Amino acid sequence: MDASNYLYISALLFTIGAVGVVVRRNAIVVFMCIELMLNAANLSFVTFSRINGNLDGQVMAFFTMVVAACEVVVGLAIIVAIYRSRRSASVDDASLLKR
Amino acid sequence: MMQLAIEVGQTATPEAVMFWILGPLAVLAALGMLLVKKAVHSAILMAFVMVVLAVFYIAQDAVFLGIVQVVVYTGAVMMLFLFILMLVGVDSSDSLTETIRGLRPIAITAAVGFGGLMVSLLGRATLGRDAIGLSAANADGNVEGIGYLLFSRFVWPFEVISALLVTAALGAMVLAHQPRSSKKTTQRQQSINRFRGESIATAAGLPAPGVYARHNAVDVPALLPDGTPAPNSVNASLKARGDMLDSNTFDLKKISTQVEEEK
Amino acid sequence: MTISTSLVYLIGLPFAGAAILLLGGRRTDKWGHLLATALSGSSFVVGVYHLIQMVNRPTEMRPISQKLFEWISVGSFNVDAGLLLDQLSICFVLLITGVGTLIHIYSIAYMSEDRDRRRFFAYLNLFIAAMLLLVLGDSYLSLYVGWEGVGLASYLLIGFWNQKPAYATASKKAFVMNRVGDMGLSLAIMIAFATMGTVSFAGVAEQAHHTSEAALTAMGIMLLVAAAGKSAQFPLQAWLGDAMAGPTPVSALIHAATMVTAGVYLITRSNFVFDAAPTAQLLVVIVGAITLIFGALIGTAKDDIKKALAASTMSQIGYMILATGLGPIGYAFAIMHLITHGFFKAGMFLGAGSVMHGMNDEVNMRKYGALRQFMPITFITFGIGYLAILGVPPFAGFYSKDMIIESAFNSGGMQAIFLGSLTLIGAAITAFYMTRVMILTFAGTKRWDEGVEPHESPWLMWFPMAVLAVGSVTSGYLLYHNKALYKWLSPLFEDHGEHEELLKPIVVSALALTMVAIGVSIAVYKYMRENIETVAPVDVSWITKFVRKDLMQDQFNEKFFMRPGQLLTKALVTTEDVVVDGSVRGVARMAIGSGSGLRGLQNGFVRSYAALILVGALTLIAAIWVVVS
Amino acid sequence: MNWLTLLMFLPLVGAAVVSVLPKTNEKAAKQAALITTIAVLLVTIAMTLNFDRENVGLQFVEKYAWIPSFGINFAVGIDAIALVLILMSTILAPIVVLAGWNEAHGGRWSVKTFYILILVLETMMIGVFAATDLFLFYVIFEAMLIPVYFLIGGYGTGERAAAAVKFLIYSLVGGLLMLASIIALFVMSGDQFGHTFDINQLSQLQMSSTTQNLLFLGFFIAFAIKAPVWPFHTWLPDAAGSASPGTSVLLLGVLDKVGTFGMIRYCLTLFPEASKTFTPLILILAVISILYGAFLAIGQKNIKRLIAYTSISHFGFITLGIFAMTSQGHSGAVLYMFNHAFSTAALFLVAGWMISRRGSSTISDFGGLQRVTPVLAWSFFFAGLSSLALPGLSSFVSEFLVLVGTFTRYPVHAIIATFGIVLAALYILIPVQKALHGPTTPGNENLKDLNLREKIAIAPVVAIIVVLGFYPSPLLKIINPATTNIVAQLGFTDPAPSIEDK
Repeated sequence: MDASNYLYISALLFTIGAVGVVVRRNAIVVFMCIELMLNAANLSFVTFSRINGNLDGQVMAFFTMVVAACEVVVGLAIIVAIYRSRRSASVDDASLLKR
Repeated sequence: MMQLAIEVGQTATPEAVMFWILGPLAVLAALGMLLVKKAVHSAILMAFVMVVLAVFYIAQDAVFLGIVQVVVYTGAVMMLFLFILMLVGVDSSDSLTETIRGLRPIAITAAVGFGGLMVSLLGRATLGRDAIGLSAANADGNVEGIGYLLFSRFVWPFEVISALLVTAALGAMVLAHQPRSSKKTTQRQQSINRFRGESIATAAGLPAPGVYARHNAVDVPALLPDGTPAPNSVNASLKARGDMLDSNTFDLKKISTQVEEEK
Repeated sequence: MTISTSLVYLIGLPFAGAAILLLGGRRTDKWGHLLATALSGSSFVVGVYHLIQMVNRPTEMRPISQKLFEWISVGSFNVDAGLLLDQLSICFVLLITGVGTLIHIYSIAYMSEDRDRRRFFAYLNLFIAAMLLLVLGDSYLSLYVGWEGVGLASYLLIGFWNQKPAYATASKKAFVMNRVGDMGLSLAIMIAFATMGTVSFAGVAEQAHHTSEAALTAMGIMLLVAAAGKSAQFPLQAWLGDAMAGPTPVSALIHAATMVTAGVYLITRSNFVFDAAPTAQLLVVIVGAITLIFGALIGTAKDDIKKALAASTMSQIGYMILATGLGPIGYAFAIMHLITHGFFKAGMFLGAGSVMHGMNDEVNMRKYGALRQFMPITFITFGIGYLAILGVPPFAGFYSKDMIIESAFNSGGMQAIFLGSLTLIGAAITAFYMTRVMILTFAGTKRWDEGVEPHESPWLMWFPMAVLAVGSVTSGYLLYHNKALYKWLSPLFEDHGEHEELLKPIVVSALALTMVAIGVSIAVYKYMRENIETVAPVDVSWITKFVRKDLMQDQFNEKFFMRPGQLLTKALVTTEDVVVDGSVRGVARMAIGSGSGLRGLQNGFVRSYAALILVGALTLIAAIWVVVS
Repeated sequence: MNWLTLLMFLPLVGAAVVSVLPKTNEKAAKQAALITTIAVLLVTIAMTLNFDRENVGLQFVEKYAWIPSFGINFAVGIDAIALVLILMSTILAPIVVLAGWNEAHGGRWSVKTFYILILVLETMMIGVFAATDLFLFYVIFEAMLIPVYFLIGGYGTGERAAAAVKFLIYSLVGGLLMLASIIALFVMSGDQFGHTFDINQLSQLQMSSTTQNLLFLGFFIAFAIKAPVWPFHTWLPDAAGSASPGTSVLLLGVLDKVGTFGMIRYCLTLFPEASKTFTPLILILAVISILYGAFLAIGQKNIKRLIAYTSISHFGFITLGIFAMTSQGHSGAVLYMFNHAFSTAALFLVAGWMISRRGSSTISDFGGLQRVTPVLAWSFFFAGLSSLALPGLSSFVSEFLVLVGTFTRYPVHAIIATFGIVLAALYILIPVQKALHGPTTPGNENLKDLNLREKIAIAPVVAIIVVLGFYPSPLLKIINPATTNIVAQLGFTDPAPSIEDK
């Protein structure tokens, strides 16, 4: 079977994740959408690894996972901190930057 | 697109079967993530997508990553998500109406454009390229291969990323940590407060919250001898949260009548 | 004292006086005027010493020059600070220091009541020094220093009582109009350097033969502009009347005897340029002729005694300029008239000052009258000056003015008759208005304001007047006798041979005297009556009104230079604000505007930022897509 | 002896000393600054005496590696033009310190800071004229803006913050254009003979005429803004109008000279062909500057802005002299730079004293000062005379040289520029009449005349103006070889007099 099919699905998932980041207000869902995008990228890495016939892509995907883990840890900590102070997990409520 | 359709018709390997079943499911699950109201449902759908991806990894000779995907993502990360979800309120469901004017059309248009262009580009870039396959690279086993690369060519990024991980852990602690708002009182201070405070009435300690058989009584104030509730018998944090109940609800007289009625 | 160094003393002495008095401040109040007078006098003594030396040398050895130091030297532009004393400059040196010293003496008394007398004397000394530098400089550039120096001194002296705004304005007007002339001079110097490679008198004289007529004409015209500015010639004449704002001794020294004649000096000094540029020469004649009549006409309508005399000065200098424009035959006569004019006009100005001194600084002649008895000395000295300016023999003006009229008639061609007639008409008008001045001031009935008690001036004042009166009587004959001045000066000029005589000298004199007689009789007829109005009558013909307004000279300048200039300035200030700086501020406003416009995007919602990132990614990928296809 | 490094180092030492002085002891800070600037002046004089005026190349050359990987050196060296300008800057510095003794009071920051800024600025003023490494020059060129920005914004009057920002941004725009050109030169030098910022080497670059024109414009606009040449001048009236008098003196007297100095040192030597291409345009701009500045000066109501506009007119003369490409024009322009510093310094310092006494800088608020404060009035009048280039004062020599030099090659420009001298009389005499003459108007009766310190401060300026008016030879002898050399290098010879045999 043609490996590029995986790439198409990766692109679709990435796009869906991007839309999710924009349209969802719940910080946790937003976060999950980001994870979705990362995972989509990982799928691409793995597919490219297969296409190119070496393991570099898989190593990259591995690194991405670690980075994603870090990001989740920090990001969720932030969500908790925000939730503590504002009693809300909606990203729209954290808009102090606006004039 | 035609090419794609032809290929779909022609490929009938087990992998293709797996792909054409799981792939659409994953996309649907991802779309579902956007559309469901409750975050918990989103999380479950997300977990499903991740598992599908793990399957895809394994199907593509990335056994190690597939396992890690299940263990780390579906196991650890998603648990973390759910945990936080529980912390901030599992019941809350999002309103899906958009509050920022014009955002949704922009996002959807941009996304459609983005996805379309991406697919188009991918089609152009990969068409006619045969996958080499990983059988050669995985000759010594997938885990060994990745392990070899990690500790040879990518050892420097590997070390850096470990530092990042440690930093992230520390960062999370710092962020989530709440400093004390007031200084912790020593025992000595407490006893001084108790005996030399405003009133000696509480010198023997605050009254304990009332205990009623029909309710977990910590959030119900004790009743004073004259029958009035004593609010200071309830824990301050419960009071602050608004979780204190009215003790009249559990008035003995009412209970007794109810009992009589039951009889 | 060697000959060469003593040239420096000529200028240095009065300059030192000015420096000491100005820097010394109030400490020198007590003796400042004495020092200034002494220094001016000693400069005169040095001048006389040089004259004696010069007379004793053979003709070709008479001019002496001295290089002081290298002044400006860049590439081929080499100008030394050098002094040149020749037959022409010595005349001026003696006139300046001589008349100057007399006026210093006069001023001791005239200014005795003024709290700033020291400052006045400092300015006077500064003027003497600058004027001497003007006539002693050996190059156009050195002359230029003196030229502007006297302009500065004139500015300071006209505005000496500058607490009166009108006087301050008068001084500013004089300086600015002089600057227009200075512009001409600096352009003349540039032309000289560009075409001849030198700016020294000797160098230009030598190169003039090898230079195109066009260049020389241009240079001549520019020199004429310079001369017109300094000598109050048409069209730059308007400042002189207002310059009478200065104390009267100043008017006598600067605006009658010396500074205003600098233009005559400049043209005479540049004879080699004008001789080779007939067009420029013709323009000189025209300017001289116009001013001659112009000044005389203004003089007929002035009630202010000083302004009447100023108009007369303008007219008389017109005579001189006209003479210089006639070429070699005219130079010597121009200088001769300049010297005699220096005597009689300075004398008359001092006389006017004396009258004012006795009349509580009243300048309106209509409020004088019958002063003959009260100021006999002033009357006599003023009268001598009057006879001299009229050209009554044997007074000085007779010789010098007649020579100019004669030269005009003898200059050849149709132009000669025209010019000659003009000079004769000028003489008649001069006779008219000077007689008017005499009658209004000294004859007739008392028309004084109440409380005025006319009295003769102290001896310190009448002594200089007397000396000048003597000069007004004798100088003409002395200079004329045996063609003394002509012979003295002629080595400096290239003589083109004798001219045909259109009219015999005796005929010219007769004509001139006739014209004078006509002028005098009209004046006597008009003003020798009892009931002169103390306020000028209003119901007069439009010609009189026109003349009273100085032939509209100020209105003309105002309408064609001042107003447009002010409008231009205002327009430019607006342009600066709106267009030049406006565009700069516009750019700034654009930056601020686009910033505040884009600020709307920073609405604080993370999701809209994410949307923007998405749009950005779309753009990027679209770009890639375009590139790839 | 490392003259130039020593010169640049000394003010920094002074600044360090001032910075450790206690904040309360303002007098000590002032004295330290004064002593430092005088010491710098003495060193400069000693250096001038050691200068070999026959040598047209760079002298006192020093070179230390700074950023070797980019070929950047701390390279300094001066020719006669730079020497004259450094001399000018170091003479002005102590005068400014002394004249503006009380200027720093009422500033946003302490008196101490004011003098630290002045001293740091002095280092840069010396460095900017001495740099022979293009990168070093650029760094100092831009870094000079910093102390001036704070001097205007912190110790000025009126809308000082806005003026400071305008000054800064305007200058930065020019500086960035120049930076682009500098980078281009650097890159091209790499292609041709190895990366370098050395101006002597860079002047050997081969460039197509289009490249040269573009790079020339980058430099020229930067310098035209600095100088300032019409129409890039509008920052100057605002900056000078808001800055304290001492700052204005340094701003107009020294900083703006960097513009005209840069035109000679960089525009002409690096881009000779482009300079010739743009000469007609620049000459027109210069003539416009002369007349425009003069007219605007006539129309001003604020005395500081008036002086700023007169300077625009004067800078027009300097630019005219530079691009007339004759030795007279060039020497005149360099001499003009020197003289302008002092005539403007005199005007600004005296105007500053008038303003601080009266508490207003509007001309019409003054009146009849000559009766009340004769010495002050005379100083102002004298400064005005110097500004209108009265013969016998120094600015006359330079102005006339510029005009003569221009006339021999471009008579029309010279004739138009000559109208400037009439306008000069107007723009000086109008404020003189309004402020000094006439009856003493209310509010001016009790003004105090100059005190001893102020007299001491103005005396050397007056002396320089008078002495150089009558005896400019010492300076001209230093300047001439250098300017003649530059004109010759550009392939110009002075036009010969058009004498013909008849």
